[in-house]
Amino acid sequence: MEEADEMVTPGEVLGKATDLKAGKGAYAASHNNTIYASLTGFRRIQAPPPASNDKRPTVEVTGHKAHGPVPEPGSVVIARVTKVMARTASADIMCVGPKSVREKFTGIIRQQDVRATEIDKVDMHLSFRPGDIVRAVVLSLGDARAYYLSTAKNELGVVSAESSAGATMVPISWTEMQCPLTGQIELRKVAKVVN
Amino acid sequence: MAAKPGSAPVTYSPNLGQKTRPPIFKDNDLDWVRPDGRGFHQCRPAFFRTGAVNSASGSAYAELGSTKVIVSVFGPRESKKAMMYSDTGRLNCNVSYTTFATPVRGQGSDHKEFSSMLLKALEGAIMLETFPKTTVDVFALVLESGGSDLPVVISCASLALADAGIMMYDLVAAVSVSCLGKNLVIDPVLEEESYQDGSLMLTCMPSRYEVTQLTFTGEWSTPDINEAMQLCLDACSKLGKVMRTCLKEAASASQE
Amino acid sequence: MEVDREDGRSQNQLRPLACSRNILHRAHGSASWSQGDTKVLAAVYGPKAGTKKNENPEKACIEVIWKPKTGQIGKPEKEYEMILKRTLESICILTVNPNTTTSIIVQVVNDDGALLPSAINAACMALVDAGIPMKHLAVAICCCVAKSGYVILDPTKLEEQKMKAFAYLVFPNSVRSVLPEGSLRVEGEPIENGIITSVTHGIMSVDDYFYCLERGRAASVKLSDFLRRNLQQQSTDSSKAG
Amino acid sequence: MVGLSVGEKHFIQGGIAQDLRSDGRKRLTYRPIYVETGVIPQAHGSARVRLGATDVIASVKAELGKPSALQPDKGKIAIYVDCSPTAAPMFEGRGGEELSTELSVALQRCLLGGKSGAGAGIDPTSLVVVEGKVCWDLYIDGLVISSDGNLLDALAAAIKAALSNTGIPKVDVAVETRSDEQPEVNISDEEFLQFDTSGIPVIVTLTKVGRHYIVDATSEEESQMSSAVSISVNRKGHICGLTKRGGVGLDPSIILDMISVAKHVSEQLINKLDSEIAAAEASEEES
Amino acid sequence: MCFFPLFRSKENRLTMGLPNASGDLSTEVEVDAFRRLFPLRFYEKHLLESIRPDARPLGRARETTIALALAKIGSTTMLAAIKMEVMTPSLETPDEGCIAIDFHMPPICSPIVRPGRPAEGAPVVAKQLSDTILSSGMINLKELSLVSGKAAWMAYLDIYCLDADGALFDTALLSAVAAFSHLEIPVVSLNDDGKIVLSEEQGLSDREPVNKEKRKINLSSVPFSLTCVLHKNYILADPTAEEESIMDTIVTVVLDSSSQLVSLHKPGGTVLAYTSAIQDCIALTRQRVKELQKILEEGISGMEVD
Repeated sequence: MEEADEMVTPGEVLGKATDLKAGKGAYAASHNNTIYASLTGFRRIQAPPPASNDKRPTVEVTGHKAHGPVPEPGSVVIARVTKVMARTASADIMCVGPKSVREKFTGIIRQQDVRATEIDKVDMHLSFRPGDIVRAVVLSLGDARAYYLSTAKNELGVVSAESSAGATMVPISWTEMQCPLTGQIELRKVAKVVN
Repeated sequence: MAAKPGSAPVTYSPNLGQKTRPPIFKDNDLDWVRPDGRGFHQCRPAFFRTGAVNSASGSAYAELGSTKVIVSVFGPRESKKAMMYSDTGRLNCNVSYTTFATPVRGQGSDHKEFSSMLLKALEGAIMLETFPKTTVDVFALVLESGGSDLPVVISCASLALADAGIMMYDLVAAVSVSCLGKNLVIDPVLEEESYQDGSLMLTCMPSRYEVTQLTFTGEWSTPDINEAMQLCLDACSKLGKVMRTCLKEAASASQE
Repeated sequence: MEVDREDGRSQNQLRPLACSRNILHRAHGSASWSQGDTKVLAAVYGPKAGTKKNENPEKACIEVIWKPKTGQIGKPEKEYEMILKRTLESICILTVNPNTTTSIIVQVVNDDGALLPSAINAACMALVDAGIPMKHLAVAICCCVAKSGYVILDPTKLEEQKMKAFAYLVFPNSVRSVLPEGSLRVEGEPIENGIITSVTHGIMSVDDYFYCLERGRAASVKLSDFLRRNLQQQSTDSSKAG
Repeated sequence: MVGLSVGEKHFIQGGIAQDLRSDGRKRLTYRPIYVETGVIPQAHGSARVRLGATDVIASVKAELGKPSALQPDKGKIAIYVDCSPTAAPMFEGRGGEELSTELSVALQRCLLGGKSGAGAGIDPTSLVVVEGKVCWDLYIDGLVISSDGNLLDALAAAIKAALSNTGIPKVDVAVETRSDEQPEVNISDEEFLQFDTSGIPVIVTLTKVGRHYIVDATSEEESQMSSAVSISVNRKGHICGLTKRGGVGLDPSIILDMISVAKHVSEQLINKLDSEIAAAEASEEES
Repeated sequence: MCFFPLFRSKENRLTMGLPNASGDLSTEVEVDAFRRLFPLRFYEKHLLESIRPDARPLGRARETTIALALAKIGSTTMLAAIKMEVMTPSLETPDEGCIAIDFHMPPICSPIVRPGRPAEGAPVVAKQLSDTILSSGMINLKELSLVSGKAAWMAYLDIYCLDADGALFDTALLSAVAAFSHLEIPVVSLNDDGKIVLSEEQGLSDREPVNKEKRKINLSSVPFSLTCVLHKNYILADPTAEEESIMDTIVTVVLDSSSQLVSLHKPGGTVLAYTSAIQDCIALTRQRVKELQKILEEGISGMEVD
């Protein structure tokens, strides 16, 4: 059940916390238990899931212009490798989920996060090269500089790489990619395509 | 070619007449009219528009009388390398003037404290915890300084933040009052500010009816304070309405 | 039509050229270049590891520092730095040393006209001396257009000021190819006709500009020959390898 | 920042709620205040003020200058605060700079009055020697030696003390030369003029912790604040300036209440401070 | 297990994402990602269809508007202002005024500019602007003279970039030209102590104004410019910031109203410009000059109406 959408802006009262739950784009103020909007958009009422014992419907603000995506722990990102060092590879996060970011965020793949098995035997230089496009998952917000990324899953790793000859290489195993021009084989932590 | 590199001749502006304070303030204030003919408790008509700058995540343009400002919001984006890790988001503000904003060329530089005052007025209204570790930058440029610059910048900035889709507890509206002799005049113009005896700036979240920032200068009696604050609060709630309609128009326009 | 120039040169005649390389010992590569009384030193440091921010780490980064004869640098020098940077970037092979920075310091010793072209020639020779991988050399020349429309090459400072307009032009050096004649042509023009950099100042007709191009290209062949000879003769007697 | 355990936090908040603070004070009582004047001989006036472990110095220097074209009948007064990195770890680097500017701006706002000079602690017109030509420029410097909260109140007190300690040399002007020339002045080294400091306000900072507010908060207590309001009040009980700190919004009625509380508190503070200053001056005479 | 390079499939789907094709959102998102990751491939796909991502043909400039001294090309926006101050002319040129031109990129205009240090590009654009404006002879500095040897106008032209999306020089030059064509010089007169004062303000009606007839600057041979990027054999007129960043060969041609060449600026770049390319750029600029002249005239007349 949905009621007529009205446009609201941040700070506008959406209802009382006693008879509504605050969904996304809304918040409940404890001091006067009132629910306010925190974004510009349409006020929508969602009926509570029949299972839940809390019978309050949820009010949320939808259809607003959201700010650019920001990486969060657990989100799958697509990043371009910029530097490869002995123990880490740094990469610029270009997409969070299917959305491209407005400005890049810096991420780091540490040696122990490259693959699930034999993590002590990982050679960074045989896993990534600068310019590679990798699919990775955000482990944590990381440190002051970078987000910590992991490629330790089959479907994670290099999804696109150029050979030294400058051609887009074809993956031939989960550790190898081949240059269509020269036939030369280069080593990578290759991602299995999910489909 | 005619260019004279290096040589910077001393120049002066021919129209800089001695600004002297009109005598009328001494006693019979009441027959005095404001430079722009407004009533003492009447604000200048406010014009707002969001989405002024495409390169920014959000932006707004504000025009009150001859006071014209643009505010751009960038982010949430990667914090500068220098900064240490933090679980909550950061707000970073900067206010600057164009060289032609002020009557005397390049005078706008003497507003260094504005950046920190903008920050203080806004930070209480933004849900910093919604963008951990990243920074939201709020940059303001005063195109023309026509008085009440800081309040206009603050209101405009909160619109720009809303336009950027940054989560906020409420908008922030700001108004200032000048004390001239026995009179309280709201939303003063540059000329009035130049000879004011005192000033009061109030920034608040109109819907939550909370003050985020309040500053006085000059000498104030309690009744004056009560009156001035009430004036500002009323003006802010009016201003808030104008800001909300601006946001709604923009949003419904983007729906098409 | 004949024009007499202060120094008695013909209008297409360049001033005496001089270039010596490997003149500084602490730099990885260096060269001094002079055309008449205009003299420029160039020193190359690098490739050093890492690139500055806002630079693509997948490529080698080139930075140019311009040191004027006197005083500190202003807007004109900043423009020179930008033009040099972009010109040198376009002749170097940047994919060979990714994520490195090569700095070129250009020191003006004396400016008697055609300063930027001299600086470009000097920098180019210094890069060769440092053994930085390059697609080809760049040769830079200055053409001046007089009120009456004739064009003179490689002007002195005095001539530059008297002329109504001038153009700084940079071309690839003419190549002696092992491949059969014409195989290196792009849309009917030999590679060395392509403009790497063009900077003009003052008003001229479009035809004047193309006339400058023609003259400039002719002169660039002479310059290329000079460079080639200079390189051959020094690479034989220079102790420095690469 | 002060690192506090949850227990400590509760202890502080609880104490404040019960009007019995960790150091035994009530919500609206100041720590004992010690004033020492003439601590910097080179300055025209100086004073040191201690509030518990908070320790600040203010100094006044006067130089002859030229009034600004826009305000020919006024001298110029500059207030600058420096937070010495030795005072607290967070003063190192930019943190210190930001706090310094924040304090400087707050003090200027509270002590220098409006653009016209109305409500100023020191009447800027009293600094003029020859209108439009010669005036005294006052440079007031505050230095934070050690910080245990409530810096603003302490600095304001120190500045008030320093100014009442200040003697400005008498200046006599040679007969007017030409309208466009700077007149000759000669600065006497015997006769000094004193300021009338009775009009200089004190600053009372009310720090809101939980639902209550307290005066003269220690840095531990400040670490628990939701917001703070600094109000400068003069003898007449007029408000000469106000600054809010801390992001959280406040209900207007609370602010008005804070103002009236500040007025009430300021009376004792002014009296206490004046007597302390008098005592300090006296002891300086003897030594 | 099977392997496929992730973006093969997407490249094929990309064509559906093209502006001319039916915009199906589900693919749009992926196109957006593809564009971010492989900008060059993305563009070359469009160039093959000789259309640009914003649906422009290669040779077409973006929508251009002028209001007073505010110039907009696409979303690139420039505001120019002239402040007239009085100076004592130099001894070499006793009856010439002076023009000081500066170009600013405040932090509001682009995510890459941060407060504090100025944007690296700005001083270079400033230099190009003052070279172009001063060498174009658009303004006769003698017109800025007030009292020979005693007083002349110093015109401070400050151009602010409010929104940066490519073709900065073109937009800045346009706003500068607009600013000069709107410039109104106040009537001033010389007072007793040799200072220039506004006639009306000082009530010096008795005093003879020194610049009665010089209320406006008349502009001769106005310069207009067009920036193009070269990529392979393609020429893209009026590039956006994205286009400038991924195709690094930039050519800026400035022609004046009598189609004389004021400047031809090509600072390096991977593509060599052959005679034909230069000719094409100049031809495109010729067309552009006509457009801009029209827009400018409309802008001015539009102002004079109200």
